[in-house]
Formats: sequence, structure tokens, C-alpha cells
Amino acid sequence: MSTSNPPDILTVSGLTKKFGDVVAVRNASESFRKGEFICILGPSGCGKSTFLRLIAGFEKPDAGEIILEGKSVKDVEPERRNVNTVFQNYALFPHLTVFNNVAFGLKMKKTPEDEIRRRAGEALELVSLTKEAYRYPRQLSGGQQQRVALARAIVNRPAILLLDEPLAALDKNLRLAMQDELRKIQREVGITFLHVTHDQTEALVMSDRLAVMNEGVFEQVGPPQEVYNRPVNCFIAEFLGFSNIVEARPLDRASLRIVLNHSLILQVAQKNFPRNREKATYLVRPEKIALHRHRPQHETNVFEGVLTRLRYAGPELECDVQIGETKLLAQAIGRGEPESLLAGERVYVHIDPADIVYLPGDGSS
Amino acid sequence: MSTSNPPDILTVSGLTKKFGDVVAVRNASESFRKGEFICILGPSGCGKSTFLRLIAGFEKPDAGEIILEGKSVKDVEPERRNVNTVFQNYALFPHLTVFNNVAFGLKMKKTPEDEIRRRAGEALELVSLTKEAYRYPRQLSGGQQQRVALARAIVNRPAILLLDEPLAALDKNLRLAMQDELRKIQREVGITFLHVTHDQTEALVMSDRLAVMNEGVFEQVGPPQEVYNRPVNCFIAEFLGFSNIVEARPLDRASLRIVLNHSLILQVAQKNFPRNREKATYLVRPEKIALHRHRPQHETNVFEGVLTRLRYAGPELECDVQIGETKLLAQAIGRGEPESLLAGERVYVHIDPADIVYLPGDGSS
Amino acid sequence: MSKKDFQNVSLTVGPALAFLSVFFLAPLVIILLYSFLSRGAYGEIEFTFSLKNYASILDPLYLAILLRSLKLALLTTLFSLLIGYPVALSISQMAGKRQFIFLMLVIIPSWMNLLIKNYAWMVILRRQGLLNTALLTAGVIDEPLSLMFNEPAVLIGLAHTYLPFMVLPIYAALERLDRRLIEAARDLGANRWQTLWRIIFPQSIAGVLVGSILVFVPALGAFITPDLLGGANSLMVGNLIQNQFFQARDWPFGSALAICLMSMVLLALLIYARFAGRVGEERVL
Amino acid sequence: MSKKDFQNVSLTVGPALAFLSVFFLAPLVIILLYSFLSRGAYGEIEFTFSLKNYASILDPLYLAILLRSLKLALLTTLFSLLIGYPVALSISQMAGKRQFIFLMLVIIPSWMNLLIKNYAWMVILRRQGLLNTALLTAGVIDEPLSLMFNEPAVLIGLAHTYLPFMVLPIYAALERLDRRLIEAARDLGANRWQTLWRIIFPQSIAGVLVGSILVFVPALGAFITPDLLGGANSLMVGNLIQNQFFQARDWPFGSALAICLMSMVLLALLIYARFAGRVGEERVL
Repeated sequence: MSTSNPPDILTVSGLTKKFGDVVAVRNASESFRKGEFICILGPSGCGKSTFLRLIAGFEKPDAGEIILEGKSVKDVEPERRNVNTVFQNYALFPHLTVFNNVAFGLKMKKTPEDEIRRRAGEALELVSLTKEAYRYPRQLSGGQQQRVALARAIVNRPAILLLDEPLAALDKNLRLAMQDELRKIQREVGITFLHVTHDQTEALVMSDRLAVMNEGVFEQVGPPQEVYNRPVNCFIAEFLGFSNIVEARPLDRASLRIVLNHSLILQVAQKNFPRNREKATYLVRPEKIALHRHRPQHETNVFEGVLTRLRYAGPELECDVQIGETKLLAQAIGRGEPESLLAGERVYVHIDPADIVYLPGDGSS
Repeated sequence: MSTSNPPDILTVSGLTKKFGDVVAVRNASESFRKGEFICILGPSGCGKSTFLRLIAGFEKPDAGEIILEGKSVKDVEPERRNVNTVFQNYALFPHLTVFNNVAFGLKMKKTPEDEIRRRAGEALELVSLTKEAYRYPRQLSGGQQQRVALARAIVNRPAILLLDEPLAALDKNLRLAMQDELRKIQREVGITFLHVTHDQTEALVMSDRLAVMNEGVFEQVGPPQEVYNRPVNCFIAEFLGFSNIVEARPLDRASLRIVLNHSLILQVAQKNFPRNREKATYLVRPEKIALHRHRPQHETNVFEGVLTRLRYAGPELECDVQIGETKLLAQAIGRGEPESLLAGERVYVHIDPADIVYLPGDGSS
Repeated sequence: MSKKDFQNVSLTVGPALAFLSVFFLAPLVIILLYSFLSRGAYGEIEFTFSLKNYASILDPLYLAILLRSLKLALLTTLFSLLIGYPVALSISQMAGKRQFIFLMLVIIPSWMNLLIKNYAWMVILRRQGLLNTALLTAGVIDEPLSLMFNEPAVLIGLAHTYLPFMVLPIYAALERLDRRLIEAARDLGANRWQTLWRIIFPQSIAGVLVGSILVFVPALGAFITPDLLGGANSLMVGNLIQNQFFQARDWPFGSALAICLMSMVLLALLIYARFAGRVGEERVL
Repeated sequence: MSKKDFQNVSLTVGPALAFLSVFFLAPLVIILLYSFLSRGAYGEIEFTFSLKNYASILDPLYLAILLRSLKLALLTTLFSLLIGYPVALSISQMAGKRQFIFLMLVIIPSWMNLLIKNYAWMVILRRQGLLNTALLTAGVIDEPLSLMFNEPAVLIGLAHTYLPFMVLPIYAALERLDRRLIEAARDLGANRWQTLWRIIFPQSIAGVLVGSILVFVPALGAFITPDLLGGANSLMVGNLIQNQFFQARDWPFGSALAICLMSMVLLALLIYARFAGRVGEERVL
């Protein structure tokens, strides 16, 4: 890690948690930096919520270490850890007003009355709920309750804010708006956000770094574009969106050519040429496959195929293309030439060599 | 309606239902043909479920007529109407086995024992649940329960099958798979499906005809591509996806040019030129806006702008472009030139005249 | 915070809990022990182990009373079910405000003291009571009928006392019932009675079972109602126990009768648990 | 099928319902009417309207009994709450299987007949009872103590009888409590006792109120326990009513006392409804 980066604020190493025979978190090691917005993405039951609960202190790890701001907090009670949580269904105290919910943490720390009033007021202003201060949680909409939960956590100025699927209960439009608002607030307060979600688009759009978790293991951690475009294995490729996963054999290292299904010869980029001589697994994202009615000139990797099926889904067009024995899914935006294509038509498929991505984690044995 | 079309199986006219002061369905008139797959799409509370319940007979209309297979069923009890419903949370009978759930309708009609066994068996085969026949609903997964609900309704061979958000409770991947399966089954049995949903993509992908409902009124009914590309008003435009809604004034009928924001001159297609001389409302779908680094040649409607913001959401790229005083949202697929663009860059925007859609339902006063 | 983690708090109330287990179980243990002792000549306890108290229960006189108790408790349960189910169904189908009023009509009298309820029945049923007076005045009868001090009077008194315990669980089960199941049955061609019998009733079995046990158990041990409304020929086991402790002063025999009563209650609970378990299997959804 | 639509079925059970309203309300009306009549010289009823029964209640002797009933009922409620809350909390924090066992320990004895429970206490507390025998044998005392026939004995008997009605609603409220609220409190820096006092207790107030009313109402009308465990100095209003109907044969005065008792119960219910309403406002979420 370069010295220009902000310092690490949280480091876990070898963190493991079992429930009976089920290993929820398996030997997790990772560092998180000050001010980062990290999304932990994974299918339900992958251990992402347990990971958050280990950091918060609601669960005790079976093995491993948690270093928060340079000190081990493995055996520290939740109320003595400098982290706060935004719960999935907010867990607002129903018998307290919005103001008293937000002030709860400060009161527990015996903060002076006037400082409580000032800081809780600021937190409510941050989430635009100043006017609702003396309402009860049940009198608020879902989005407002979500903002109270955020203010209640942020007001304590934790080293890390843990967010456990905070947007899952909101409907689509509100969720989109809250995604923007959460990012905006995170930039304003500069606290590290550890945001757990199972929504791929949400994770891709919001995170500085994206950690994909599966069966208790961090499979890949990196900037979202990198994880989307260069996943390390099939699971990540398929979990993050539609994909064509194909098996291929290297043909010729000099011309960087590989063979698909014993028939289709493709040129790939240098970095995507398989390391070994046996078969390798490749990913081609559907949106990387261009369809043309006329054969494109001066391009490599152009094939003739038949458009077997069209699926019209609003802005996008999903197309099944049959090239010899190979069937590929292509995705185009509903504009210009692709929109005019018809099912059954002959089309020319063009795939840029750089878009044929080698998956090192699979089939390279 | 041309004579080559299948006959109408259901016609409603002037159908109105009030709950107290709230008008849930307002003067709805529409015909549905034999074998059609119709999606009724609308936001929650728009009256779409009430419409379904009126057809099923669970609610009595305050006014209007329901003609099913040529006969009025307005005053017919639900058990005597030749329609069946697939309920949102399936409403399977928990104390009956899968087989007895499916056989329930036939038993009520005093069908002979062996015919019940044959037809229920066929229905279970249709939904691939033959092996689960003697299980109880709680022993099945959500997707399997959904298929039992479908079999239980289809086995009665109704004139119309009513589906009340049957996929809403399933998770994303299962929902996509069930969309395909529902369409496949509908083609096999040839029954008219009236499918209520609030999911835009689901409605666009599944329907032969799409009926958009808002505040108790059918706002637009037509093939899904037509409704998406040529919505009649702002509500439909915005409900069906991201959109740029702009106000414009006609400039010159001969050259079909209009003026946006007093500054941007656009050429539109003949059919999209406003009927009147005052301002009109236009829709440009974000995916119809092409972005280029270099000025495209031989094209109309090309403007220079600045890319103010990029949002990376997996396969798609969402871009805010500022052209003078006009801000537009453009959507591109993450491939080739658009993917290489950077925020802050100067770009050329190209909009095909045919993609600037006049909304007759708004602002044409 | 995990459950395990919270046991620090549990520890602090642990003693209270231990104390309570004793508090709850002690009477049971004492009665059990006493039931194996004997009565001395002057009503004192002789501390010698014997089974003769249990043998005495087999006396035809006592057996008849035990069987009568069982019969009256079962009839009370059946009677309550037959009246209670339609009432619960009818209330569950009402609109919000009416529903509340009728629920209150069922609940509030159950707050009324048992004594008062029974005395009111005495006012109605006794020789110079309201019913006889009315019938005499109307000339339907020439001399007062013996409406009290018989088994039907006990049955009326018991059913009146315990009916709310039958209505409320059935009502609760019917309220929990997913209304869409009713719609689904109608949608599939079932008329109202078919829907009631094939869908609504099976789905409310759990409430029927709870209601039955809530009526049967206290009815079996009733002693005030048979004391006030029943005569010498309508004694129940509760009266017998009361009599042994208070008048006959044979505490060991009274204890044996009490253990016998509790065994019958336990048996009823086991039968209930068995049924409830079977119903539960089909209802867990 | 809409609720309205189902009223065809309701109509068919409508008569049953009407019959029941009478069945439930009749005793109340009769008692109310009787309370304004007078007792004749030989215990017969004189059909003349008078308020003198209510005036008699103001006699210091009767007033003292009413006040004692109120005091004992309130103390029973308080006592049950102080013991019951920690027990309910402790059970609610246990793991599944242990929780079930302890719940059963609380519930099963409540099935035990009231008579048997009270006799068991008599066995323990009376002059030749277990406690005195034990203390005498141990040489702690020289002659038997008078442990029975006083108010504390009645209090113990009542608390023992009604404690489960306090524990169960509190337990139910604590079980319903969203565990994430506890985690949220800890997360925000509250220690275990702060969490208990500021989050758990306020969230279980509804259970405390239900439990209190379920203990207070029957305790106020109790007559068997004060009869068996209390002496002449520990009579409660229930005994007084029983006495008027049975020994004194002054039915009108007994009815007036019954109306008086029911008014007190109604008052308690109104106070409860008021509190519950206020708590409900903050709990409806």
C-alpha cells in the first residue's frame, strides 16, 4: 500500500466465525482505509452480515483478530467499540422521539446537555429532518426512518459506520435517491462506511472499493469497475451481471489466438492469453458483443451468426446469437442499428480482443 | 378490430369501483382477446388489483359492465365465473397436499374421480411438480408454491387466468426464470392471461399487450414496444424508465424544427411536430442519446456539450451532459467509445430526429 | 447481543427463578406426599405410607362422582363449542366497530365474579325464581318447577362461566385466517358452505382445541357451580375434595382425590398436545 | 369475498348471537335490578325500589372490608409484578429448550385447582403444619406460630394463584421485543442495565399493564383464598357477597355489594384502557 493513501482504520486477520457446523466467516483478512466507502456484496447467507456483526461486537469470533484504530477490539463489548451500526430495518426506539433517538448515544456517553442539543441538531440537519425532531418513528415514512437511523449512528462520530442493507426495505425510486444521498453524506462527514448489500447495481454505483463475498470468503476486493470487468472467477462474473462463460484452448501464443468449442478462433489481448496449455475459462459480457447487419471492415474477431431470439426490455435489447455451435447472449442499447434487427436475421458479431476476459480462478487446473 | 384477430373473450365497459371517497377504478373500458398475454402495469394503489378483483368477482362494481365470453357476469358469484386467479402470496390451502390443492376446483365441480386424477396429474406435469404431489405447501420452495398456484388455477381451464403480482415474492434470478416459464405455459395452454404487476421490465418483457394504469384509469394500452417508445404522456414516459422530458416550441413547420429552452434548435420527425403553435412536451429516452468524442459527420441534431458526471452501473453507463443551459441524461452501453469517456470531457451529442417523441397528453393545451 | 451473552443478567435473577420453581412446585409435592398418608381418629395425620386412599377412590360412590365430573366437563365443552363456534365465526366476519362491541359483550361478563354469575342463575332458576314466577303468572304451569339442583342446571352454569374461553381462541384463529384462502376457495368454485367446511373450519382447528382445553380443564375441577346450582345428586369431584379437607377432615384422602383430578387434567393436556402436534404439522406455514 | 358479502352466513348465526348477548348480559341486569329491592323479614324479596342497600355499604364495617379488598388486591398486583418481571425477563432470555421447560413450570401449576393450591398452603402454614413442625423440630421456636388466618397468608395465597397471569403477558411482550433494539442500544453505548431500564422495560409496559389487570381484577373479587387462609379479620368483599347470598340471605344487599365490586373492576379497566391507550400510541409501530 503506497504511503500517499490514508491510514488503515480497520484490519481483520484470519477472522473466523462458526454457527454449529456452518462456517459463516472463514479466515477473512482485509484492511480498510480511513474515509473509504466500501460495499460488501454477496448472495444471502454468504456471511456478509455476520462479518458486520463481528466488527460491531454482536458476535464473538472463533478465531482471528480485529484491529480498530490500531487496537485489538476482539474482546471489547459492543458499547465500548468506536463503531456504530445502521440496522436493516433501522431498529429505531419506538418509544423515543426522533431527537431522543439521535441523542441516545450521546446521553449514554454522559455528554453535557447543551452539546447533545447542538450535535443532535447538526446530525438532524445533515439528514434534513430538523422539522421532524419531536415526532415518533412510526410517524415517519420509510425513507425518513432510514435517515433517522443514519443520524443516530453518525452523531457519535464513530471510526467506522456499519450499514446492514439499509436500503433494502425502500422502494425503487426512493432507493435510488438514498444511494446518492448516502454517498453525499459520507463525503461530507469523511467517516469510513462499510456497507453490506445484496444488490449488484447498488454496490457498483456506490462503492470506492467493492468486496465480493461468497460462502464466508472475500472472493475479490477492488474498485467496482475492475471487479465487474475483470472478475477472478465464474461466481463473481455471473453474480455481477449477465455473462457468457466459455471454455477455450490456446491455439497460438504468437498471434494470441484461442479456440472456442473446437471451431471458433478468437484473438485475445496479451494479458488474457492463458498461462497454461490446457483449456481455460473466459468471460464475455453480453454488452461487449457488437451486432452488425453488414460485415464490419478492418476488425478482428468478426463472425457470422444468426439472431435466434430478441427480448425487448425497455432501454436494452437482449439477443441470442448462434455462431456455429456456439450460442452467445448479446446486449445492445435500443438505438440505431441494433434496434432495427429482427429475430431470424443473419448478423455479424464483433468482439474486441480486450473484452474476452480470462478467469484465472476457474478451469485453469 | 380486424376479423383476422381472435375473438374478444372479455370486455369491460364503464367499470367503476369506489371505496368510500376513493375511486379505485374509474370508468374503465377495454377488450381482451382470446389467447392474449396482457400485463396491467401501474404504481401501487393505482387500482390494478381492484380491477382484477372486479373481474374475479371478489368486488362488486359500482357501475359498468363485465362481459365474459359474451355474457354479463356483473352479478355472478365468484364460484360461478369461468375465471381463476393466481394470488400474490399464492393462497395455497395449507392443510391440503399439493395434489388436493390442484384437485380442489375439480372436486367442487363434482368431476368424476378418475378425471380429477388425470387432469390434476397433467396440470402438475405442466409445472414439473409430479414428484411433489403428496407434499404440503409449506414443504415447498417459493418458486414451487408459485407453480402449484398456477396449476391449481389452470387445471380448471378458465376462460381467463388472472395473475395478481404472482412473481413479486420471488428473488431476482427465480423471478427471471419464472417470467420465461409463465410465457411458455401460457403459449402451451392458450388461455388469456391477465397479469398485474408493478415491475416495468417484467411487463415489457412478458406482455403481448401492455395496459398502463394510473389513478384508476387505463392511460395507454398497446404493444409494449409502442408504449415504451411512444408514451402518450409524461406519467407513462417516466414510469416506464429513465427519461428526459423537455418543453419546446415549434420554430418552422417546413424544416420540422423546434426550439428547446430558447436556445437549442432540434429537427424532429414529421409525426412528432407539435399540432399547435404553443409549447409542447417532448420525451428523449436516455439510451437514444449518442455521445461521441469527435463531431459526427452528415448527421442532423449534433450539439457540443460537456460530460458533467458519469455513473458506472455494470453494463450501463449513465452520463449527465450539459449543452448550454440544457442538461440531458444519456445512457450508453459499456463498450467501445462511450466507455473511454471521462467526466469533464467535451463531447458531441447526437439525437436522431425520430427519437424526439411528442407527448400529446401533456402541455399541448 | 446474543442470548448467551445476556446470561449475565439471567444470573442475577436466577435465584428468583429457583425460588419460584419451588413456589410453584411445592404445593404439588406436598399434596402428592399427603396422599400416601392416613387420617388419624381425630383428623390428625398419621405418617405411615399407604395406598389405601387410592383404593378408597374405587368405591362405587366416589367413582360415580368422578364419572359424573368427566361427563359434565365433556358436555360443557361440547355445549360451549356448539354455541361458541358460530358466535366466533359471526364476530370474525363483522366490520371493525361492530366486531369490537360484540367482542366486548363476550369478554366483559367474563370479568364478572364467578359467585355473582352463579347467584344470578339461582335468582332465575330457583323455586321462587324469575322463570317460575313468569311461568306461573302466564299460567303455563300450576306449581313451581324444580329447575335447580340437577345436572342441567350445573351444565348451564358451567357453560355460562366458560363459554368466553371457547369463543376467544376460536375467534383469534379465525381472525388469523388468511382471507385470501376464502377468496381462493370461492374462486375455485366452492360455495359458502363448502368454503366454511373445507377451508375455514380446518384452519381454525387449533383454536377449537385450545378453546376445548380451556373449558374442559376448569369445568372438570369446578366446585362452586355444582355447590350452588347442583344438589346432592350433582356433586362433582371438586366438591368431594372440598368436603374431605373441610368437613370430613380427611386430608390424606382429599389429597389422593386431588392427585386423581390432576391426573385427569394431565391426561386431557396430553391428548390435547397430541392433537395440537398433529394439527400443528399441517399449520406451521 | 368482502366482509359485507359474507353477512349471508352471519345472518344464519345471528339468532345465536342475539341469544348470547342476553345469556351474557342477563345476569348483570338481574343483579342490577335486585340491588334496588329489599329483603323481607324471612329472606324473601320485596319489590319496592330503594337505595338503602347502597347506603348500607357506607357502614364503616363494610367500608373497611372494601378498602381491605382494594389494599390486598393492589399488594398482590405489586408483589406479582416484583417477582414476575425478573422471572419473565429471565425466561425470555433463555435458549429454546430451557425456555420451554421454565415456561411449563410457570404454566402447569396454574392448571392446578384453586382449592388444591390453597389447601397446600394450609398444610404448610397451619398450627400443626409443615413450617411450624420444621421450626419446632429445629428448635428455632418453642411453640407453634400463628402463620395462618391473617392478611400476609391471604397475600401469599393470592400471589401464588395469580402470579402466572403476571408472568405470561410480560414474557409475551418481551418475546415480541425486537432483539435489534437491544443490539442498537448496546451499539450506541448503553450497558446492560441502561439497556434494560431505557429500552427493554419501556417496550414491555404493555405486558406489565395486561399482567396487572389480569392479577388485580380476580384478586379483588377473590373469596375462596381469604375464606381458607384468612380469618375473620381478613375478609374480602367476595366473602361478604357470598355471606349475604348464602348465610344472611339478604339477596338485595348482596346484589348491591356485587354491583359495587363490579364498579371497582370497571374503574380498574377504565384506568387500564387509559394507560394502554397512551402506551399504545408509542407502540403501534
